[in-house]
Amino acid sequence: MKEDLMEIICCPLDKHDLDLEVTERDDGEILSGQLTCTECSETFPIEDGIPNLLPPDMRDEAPA
Amino acid sequence: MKEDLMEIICCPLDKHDLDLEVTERDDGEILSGQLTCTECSETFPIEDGIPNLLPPDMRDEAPA
Amino acid sequence: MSVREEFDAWAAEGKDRGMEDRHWHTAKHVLARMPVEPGDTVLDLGTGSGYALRALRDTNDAGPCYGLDGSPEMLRNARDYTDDDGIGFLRGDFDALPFATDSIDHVFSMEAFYYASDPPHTLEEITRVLRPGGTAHIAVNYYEENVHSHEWQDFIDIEMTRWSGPEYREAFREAGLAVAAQDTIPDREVEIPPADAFPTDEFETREAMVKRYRELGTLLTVGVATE
Amino acid sequence: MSVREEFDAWAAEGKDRGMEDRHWHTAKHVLARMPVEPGDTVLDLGTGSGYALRALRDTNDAGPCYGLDGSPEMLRNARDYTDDDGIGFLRGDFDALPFATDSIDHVFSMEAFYYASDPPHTLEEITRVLRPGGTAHIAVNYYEENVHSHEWQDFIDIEMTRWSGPEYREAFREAGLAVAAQDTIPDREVEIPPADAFPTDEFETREAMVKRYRELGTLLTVGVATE
Ligand SMILES: Nc1ncnc2c1ncn2[C@@H]1O[C@H](CSCC[C@H](N)C(=O)O)[C@@H](O)[C@H]1O
Ligand SMILES: Nc1ncnc2c1ncn2[C@@H]1O[C@H](CSCC[C@H](N)C(=O)O)[C@@H](O)[C@H]1O
Repeated sequence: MKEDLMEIICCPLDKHDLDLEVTERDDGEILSGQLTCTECSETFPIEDGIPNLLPPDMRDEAPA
Repeated sequence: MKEDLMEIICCPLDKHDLDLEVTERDDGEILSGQLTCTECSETFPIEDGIPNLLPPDMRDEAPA
Repeated sequence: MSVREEFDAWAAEGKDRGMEDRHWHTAKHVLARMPVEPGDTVLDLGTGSGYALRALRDTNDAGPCYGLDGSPEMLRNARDYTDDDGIGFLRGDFDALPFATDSIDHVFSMEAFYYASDPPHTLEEITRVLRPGGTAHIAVNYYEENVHSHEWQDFIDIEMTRWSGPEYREAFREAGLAVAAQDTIPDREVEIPPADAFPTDEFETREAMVKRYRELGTLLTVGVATE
Repeated sequence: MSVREEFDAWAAEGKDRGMEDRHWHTAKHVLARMPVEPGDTVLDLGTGSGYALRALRDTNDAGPCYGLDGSPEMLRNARDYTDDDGIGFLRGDFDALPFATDSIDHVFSMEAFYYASDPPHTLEEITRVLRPGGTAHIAVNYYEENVHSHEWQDFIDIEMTRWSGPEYREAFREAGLAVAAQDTIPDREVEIPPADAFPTDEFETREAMVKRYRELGTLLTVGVATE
């Protein structure tokens, strides 16, 4: 994801702003990291350049 | 024109309500008469069942 | 020449029915898109023969339908073509609509809008008469991208407004109408003669006629009154 | 089966590109109607291969375009199909949109809306994220009037919502979207074999296939956020 996505995304649960923590960057693109809700503190992972903003109870991390 | 047209039409100039004066009626249809603006008192004719709500300065009564 | 003189003459020559036949090819698709619910009030600006209102009454069970036109001969004919009590006609001008604020659910207009003497003001009038959430479906064959329509101005004394698609969108927004959609609706029905019939009076080549009808067609801009 | 499991499998089998090819026949007409101005922000719900966003960037010079999908495999592919910096993908669910209120100019969705687990709530979410005057173009091939689509539910474990045209209009309005237009867009491109090829796996008769594609096609409902 590009950093300017931060301007428009929000927590899927309470719609508050998110904080960004970058683990890996490549050429302006954020490849991995974490998003944290400034209100409810829920965290959302960024993996392979794609933020996962599913509500946590919908995450099905077991491979299909 | 049908009388219920009165519910929706207004003076084309100042958009105020109109008063209806019927000269000729046929089977629920108003064939001729006059509409008068309750605000500016401008009058608008009903002829052959059709109200003429053109702004008066656009009336070109000479036949084409 | 006034709108009255020009269009009274057209109506007397039967051009009202001729337009109905030709415009129907694309107008019916516009009408089919309109979200007219049973009982909704519809206003047709420049109603001509009044076909649009007859169709919406038949297919959508529309409520009171009003056809406004500047030509008494057009209106006389339109009135003769229907005996539906739910359809009423009145004479008026696009720039001074004689309808109360927020009184209309849907405005339709086919091949008429560009005759308005002050089109931005006509759009403001449309916004005024529409209730919040009401729609305007304005369809024209005379527009900038349709180069084949440009010469129409030569045949008529009333000054015509030739906007492009983006200019229609911009003008809608200026007048307070949110633009919901815009596209061109091709005329798939007009008969296009074989190549050796060209040039005709109207088209140099068959390709030009195909482009005019099958590709360009009618420009439809859909607006929604947002307050 | 979850959205993830179902659609990850589709993406792995290349069905994302297959859908792009088939849906393009009617989706391109939906995209052509959208009043997307240069710089406008667009959200594609259930983006699949992401083709809609690529098209809007190319043709309308759209601003930032976001594709949301529940399937990581779909998103991985979609991300691979473009290197346009103006297009971003994210994983999320239709019922909990991770976008700020009033942040989007246009929402597009093709053949995806009916997978939402709570479609009325998804429409509320769409209304929330759209700025006032923003548009929603929701297109589906699976809908009540399209009887040929009814059996699709048998092939998929996710519960699908099968509304009629009037039900879509009603639900839009309930959620605060003014309905600007609705119609069905025929697929004029899918090849229909000669009569003696029928019955096929899908259609008893040639007439049935003609009706499914040339007549019914894709149901498009266009909404506008009014506040
Ligand atoms: N300024 C104006 N005010 C009211 N009506 C006008 C007008 N300018 C043109 N018209 C009317 O608009 C119509 C245009 S012809 C189109 C008629 C019809 N909608 C159809 O599709 O066939 C004519 O009937 C003409 O009288
Ligand atoms: N509840 C949900 N939330 C997010 N995405 C969903 C979803 N239900 C289905 N989807 C996604 O919606 C897509 C439907 S397939 C259609 C893809 C694309 N719009 C096209 O026209 O080809 C799939 O990619 C699927 O993963």
